[in-house]
Amino acid sequence: MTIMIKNGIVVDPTQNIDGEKMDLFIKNGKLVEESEAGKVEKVIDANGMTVVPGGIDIHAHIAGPKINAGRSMRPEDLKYVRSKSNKTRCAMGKVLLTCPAIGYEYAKMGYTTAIEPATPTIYSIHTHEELDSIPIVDKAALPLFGNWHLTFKFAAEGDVEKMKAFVAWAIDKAKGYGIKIVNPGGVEAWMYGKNVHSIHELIPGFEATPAEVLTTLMKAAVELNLPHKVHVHCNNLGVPGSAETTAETIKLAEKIGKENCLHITHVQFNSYTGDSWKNIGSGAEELSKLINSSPVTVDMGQVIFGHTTTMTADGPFEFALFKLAKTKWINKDVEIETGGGIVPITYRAKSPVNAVQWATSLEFGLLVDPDKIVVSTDYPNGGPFVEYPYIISLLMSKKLRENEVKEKNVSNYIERATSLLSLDIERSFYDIVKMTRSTPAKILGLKNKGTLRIGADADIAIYPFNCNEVRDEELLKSLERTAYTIKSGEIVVKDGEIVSDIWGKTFWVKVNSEREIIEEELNDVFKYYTVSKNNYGVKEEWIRKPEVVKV
Amino acid sequence: MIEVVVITGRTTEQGMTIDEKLSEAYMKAVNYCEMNEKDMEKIGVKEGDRVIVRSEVGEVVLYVKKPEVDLQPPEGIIFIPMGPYANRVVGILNGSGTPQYKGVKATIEKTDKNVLSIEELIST
Amino acid sequence: MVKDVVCTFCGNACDDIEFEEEYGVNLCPLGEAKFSKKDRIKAPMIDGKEVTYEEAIEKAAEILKEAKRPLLYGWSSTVNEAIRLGVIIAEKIGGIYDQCSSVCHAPTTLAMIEQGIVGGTLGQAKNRADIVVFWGCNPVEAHPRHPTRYSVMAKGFLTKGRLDRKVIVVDVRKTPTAYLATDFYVVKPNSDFAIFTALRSAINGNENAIPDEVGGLKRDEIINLAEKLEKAKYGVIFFGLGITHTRGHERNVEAVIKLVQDLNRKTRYILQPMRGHFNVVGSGEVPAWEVGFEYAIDFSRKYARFSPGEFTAVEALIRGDCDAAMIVASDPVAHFPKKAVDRLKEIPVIQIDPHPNLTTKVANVVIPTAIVGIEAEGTIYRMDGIPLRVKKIRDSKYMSDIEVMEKLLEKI
Amino acid sequence: MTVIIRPKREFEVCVEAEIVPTNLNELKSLKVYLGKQEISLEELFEIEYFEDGEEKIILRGDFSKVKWIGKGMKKGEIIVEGNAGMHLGAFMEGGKIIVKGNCDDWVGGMMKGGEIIIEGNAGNRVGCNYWGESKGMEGGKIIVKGNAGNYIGEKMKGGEIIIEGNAGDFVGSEMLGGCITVFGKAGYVGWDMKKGEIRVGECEILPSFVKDGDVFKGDLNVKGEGIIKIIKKLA
Repeated sequence: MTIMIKNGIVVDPTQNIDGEKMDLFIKNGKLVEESEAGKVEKVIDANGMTVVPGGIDIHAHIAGPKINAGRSMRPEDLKYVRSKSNKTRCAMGKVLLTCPAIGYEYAKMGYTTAIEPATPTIYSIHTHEELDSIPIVDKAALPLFGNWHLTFKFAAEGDVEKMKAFVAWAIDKAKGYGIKIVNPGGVEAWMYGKNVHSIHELIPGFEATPAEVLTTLMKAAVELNLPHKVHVHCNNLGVPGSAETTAETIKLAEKIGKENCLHITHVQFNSYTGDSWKNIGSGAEELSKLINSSPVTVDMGQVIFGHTTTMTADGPFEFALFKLAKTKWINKDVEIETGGGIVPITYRAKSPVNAVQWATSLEFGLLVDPDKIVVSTDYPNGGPFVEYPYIISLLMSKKLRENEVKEKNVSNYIERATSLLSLDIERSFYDIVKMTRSTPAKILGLKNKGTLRIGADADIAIYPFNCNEVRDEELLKSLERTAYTIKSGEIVVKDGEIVSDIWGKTFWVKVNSEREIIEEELNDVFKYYTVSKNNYGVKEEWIRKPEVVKV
Repeated sequence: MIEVVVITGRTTEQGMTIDEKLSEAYMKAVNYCEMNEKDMEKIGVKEGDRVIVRSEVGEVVLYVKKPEVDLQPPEGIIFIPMGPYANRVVGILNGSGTPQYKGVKATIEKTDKNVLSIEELIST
Repeated sequence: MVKDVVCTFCGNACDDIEFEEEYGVNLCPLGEAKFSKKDRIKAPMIDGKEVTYEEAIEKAAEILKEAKRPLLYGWSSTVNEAIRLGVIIAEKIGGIYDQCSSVCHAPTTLAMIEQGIVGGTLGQAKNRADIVVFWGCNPVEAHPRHPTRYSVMAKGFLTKGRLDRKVIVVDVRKTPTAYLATDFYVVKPNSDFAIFTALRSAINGNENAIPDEVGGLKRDEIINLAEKLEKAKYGVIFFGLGITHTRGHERNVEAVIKLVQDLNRKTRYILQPMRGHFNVVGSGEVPAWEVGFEYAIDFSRKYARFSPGEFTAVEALIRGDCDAAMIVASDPVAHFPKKAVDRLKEIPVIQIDPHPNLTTKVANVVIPTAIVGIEAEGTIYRMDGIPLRVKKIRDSKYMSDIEVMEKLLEKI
Repeated sequence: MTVIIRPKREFEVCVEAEIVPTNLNELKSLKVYLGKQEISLEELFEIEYFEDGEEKIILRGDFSKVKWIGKGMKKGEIIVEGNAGMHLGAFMEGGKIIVKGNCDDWVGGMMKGGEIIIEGNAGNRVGCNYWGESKGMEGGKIIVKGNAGNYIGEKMKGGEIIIEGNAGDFVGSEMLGGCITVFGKAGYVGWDMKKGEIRVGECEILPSFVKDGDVFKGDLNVKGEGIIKIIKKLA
């Protein structure tokens, strides 16, 4: 279908367009020039509405064995009905959403791409099955590398060539999009009931340190020219003093020196000062300076007050959380490559620790260059992704932040422990479009996303407000539901309701490299697997709509 | 007649014939109970005799099987391979959504009644 | 020769089977039986008369649409792709989705809802475990290659073989599995819950609460067993229907989960249910991601509701709460309590299965399908959730479960 | 007003009817579910009434296949003259329900207030928490004159449950407060309870409770302060 979006107020940082009235034309799923459009079959009158590229979630645990175990464990969350079965599927879940609910909710708030950031390669068939059950949005998965025995081996040997071959092999097996590292070495230590506490400590049973794992993988990613380089959940996550580990990790990226070589995910969870829960503070101010002057990028990992379910490959962290929260706990130790844990949690505004977490992520959102930071909740760890409009409204308005502190009765400990209340910064809508569209597209190397350039994917969100006349009190409502969401040139949402149930693509990266050089090591390591090497991983033909990105 | 506790479970033979449930082999794999020889003495049966097992769920006639001494169930316990015969005397609903197929109180005694064929069993 | 074939019998899902023509290598007796030729349902049938696939599927759709609350049950012996379509069919027709777990390991799901579960893949038993416990399970007969491939004798990178492992077997009777044990404990039926609780008391320093005897074990034996468990560097507890099918059901599992939580404060432990059918895990995982719950799901209100004991097949049948049933890849007439079978005889039943079984005898519509993993491919999940793709190694004249579900979905 | 409700026929499957005392029009047009069929109460049931200044509903006939009677009820009275189906009085906040016959599972699930009296037997999960919820019954009173099944008052935080006959396993598991009395016999009692009191005629004491005077205290494995008291059986 050929669509004309008429008279919309367009914001597109990739073309330095900031709130200009323009017409857009869509044909065969792409943005085209008016002259190429031919006969327009559908005109959308976007007069007084804001037109932006579809949103991109760079880090949301939306598919795979972890979120699904979380769903099974929490019927009290899943009983929440988002929409009934009618023309579309029924959509269930308050925080942990079912696959149909994930696709629908993203589309309704104008998001059209989401990245599952932590899939154990051995479970990647499962991850892709779930990704294939999420309607509408485009998606991709990042396989986990940080605790693979082969990663340790090649890191210990400092063998970048073999690491490259291994990365290429594993990404191909996972039909994945990049390299994810979670608490490098820490999950292996957890198999002995321990953790690693510094990036320079030896990993139990190996001659490698987390720093060597990070560095070797960054070098491999850069040399392989992956579209998205290394995506890391740092060591020491979630504990006072973690800011120091994060700073050290950033320094490793500085040594590599290549722009975007390291993405530090849910940075908030890794940015605490202090040496106990009693004197925990925010390291956001210092770290933001470091981030702005280094080749790394980050996403926020915003905490939302209320209940949620944490889930991460960071097994030892979840055990620590289980002991603190005294609630249910799922753990999964996965062969010789990774692990994981799940623990429900409630973030309370009155809790000094939770308040610091809430404030720290907002500080990052205000202090880090919008070309380097992406809005996220580390879904579902910080809270549900459906709260992005809430986060955006707080970033755009000091008044709303102050109201929130008052209304939710946020612990006044944040006055001492964070700088949030003293920050006058209010993000412009232009900055927000960067932080939710163009910046994640750039970090992920998705050239046809996050932009309204001619030739780009026609993934477009049209919000029912004029971004040139933003009023605080209407902001949240304006962003929660689009007037239209267009995905691959099809109207999927109208007036906040799903009107068309379509399937998006799954991106994966095809890497050329010499796999033969690690054949011996692979054969050796598969002696310790419980599946055969030939049955390991995903074939492209098993995926509903695969889209290869060649490098 | 003595009181026993009924245990059910998988066996190799039951597993091997599970896709051939209308066969003689399957029937033979599931229409018996294993007993301790002391219990057999108490009710006066030998291997191949028939017994009737009764519980709050219902009753069923089975052949007696005496495993080698080492693998006999302890006194007071009989073992029936999982399947349609066992299900005549187990499957108590306790409110968990999963019936109690094991650890069901029953009585057992010698009988002259016939062991039903599977066809007969499901038509009654 | 076809290599790396996945066996579609038990939850082990051994993936190292090789086929030279009809002859399979590495199969256990159960696997060998599975892959051997046997009787098939010859053609689709309505009330015993042979019909076309088209007619049978049409009739099935009609039964499902007309019913007030149709029950869609089975699923553990088919592939995820078919299960997913089955869940969507249940949603569209406002019926119940339930699967074989509800008469098997569903208590494990309920326990997980209360406590979570400390788990791992089978590779942990192979590579790291220095203590392996089999509680209320009999792998030698139910999962024959489990001991050699994964647990007792498996050669791992830390634990090199049988000599590096202690094997503890706990059961109410001596089974062939007991011969593998370093230590074998006979306990009284229906006492697992009390024993787990006593072990926790021993581990948590509350020995004073343990009486002289619990479930057939003397106080000292319990304290010794607790000490033995604590000595592991990495322990794995496998448990079976001996826990879920007896008095206590999900609370037994909850108690052993809490025991494992307590043990993890001292050393490392994981817990793994010995799941029966090769894809019983998938039949819970798929509905969880599609509609939020693993089993006992009702869609009569156009959304999913979870209620074990109500929307589980046995209870729904006995309570007269469903008025038609579609049974896929399962045999409830052989495996349900009699009262539930009696209800199945009263209501219209559709059966989808490769082999004739007891359910065929009560079914009004019978739709034969290709055998998964032999004549049809797709995705399945091993007992520890590891996904595997099962292969098609022979052609057949039958439609696959996926094709039948696709056609059925079109018609409703 | 007293309203008398009778089933018009035997039902093919269970009916879900959240009947609570309210005005006549609302009652008549109450949406009920016969399986997937959404239908009004008056289509499935005869509804008679007379003005007598009361706020009462009488359910006459077989209601054993009718679920959710009195769900979330806040006031008034419901009398079930025969048997009642599952989830009777679930989430109840006030008022009174009397069942003359037996009751299926989930009587007073997660109840907060009011009173339920079952003159016959009750099923499993009386006053229990629904799946995954952290609290069971929080207030009100449930009296069962006959026997009850398993899982009674699990995770109970407040209120009172009295079973005059026997109960099954798992009375007051993970209890957080309140009081449960079983005059007859019960199985496992008070597992992992943190607070509250269970009085029982006879039960199996778990190996995580210790005798302290004439009561048992525990559950030690969760450092609980619950009390189990053995009481005399009812005559």
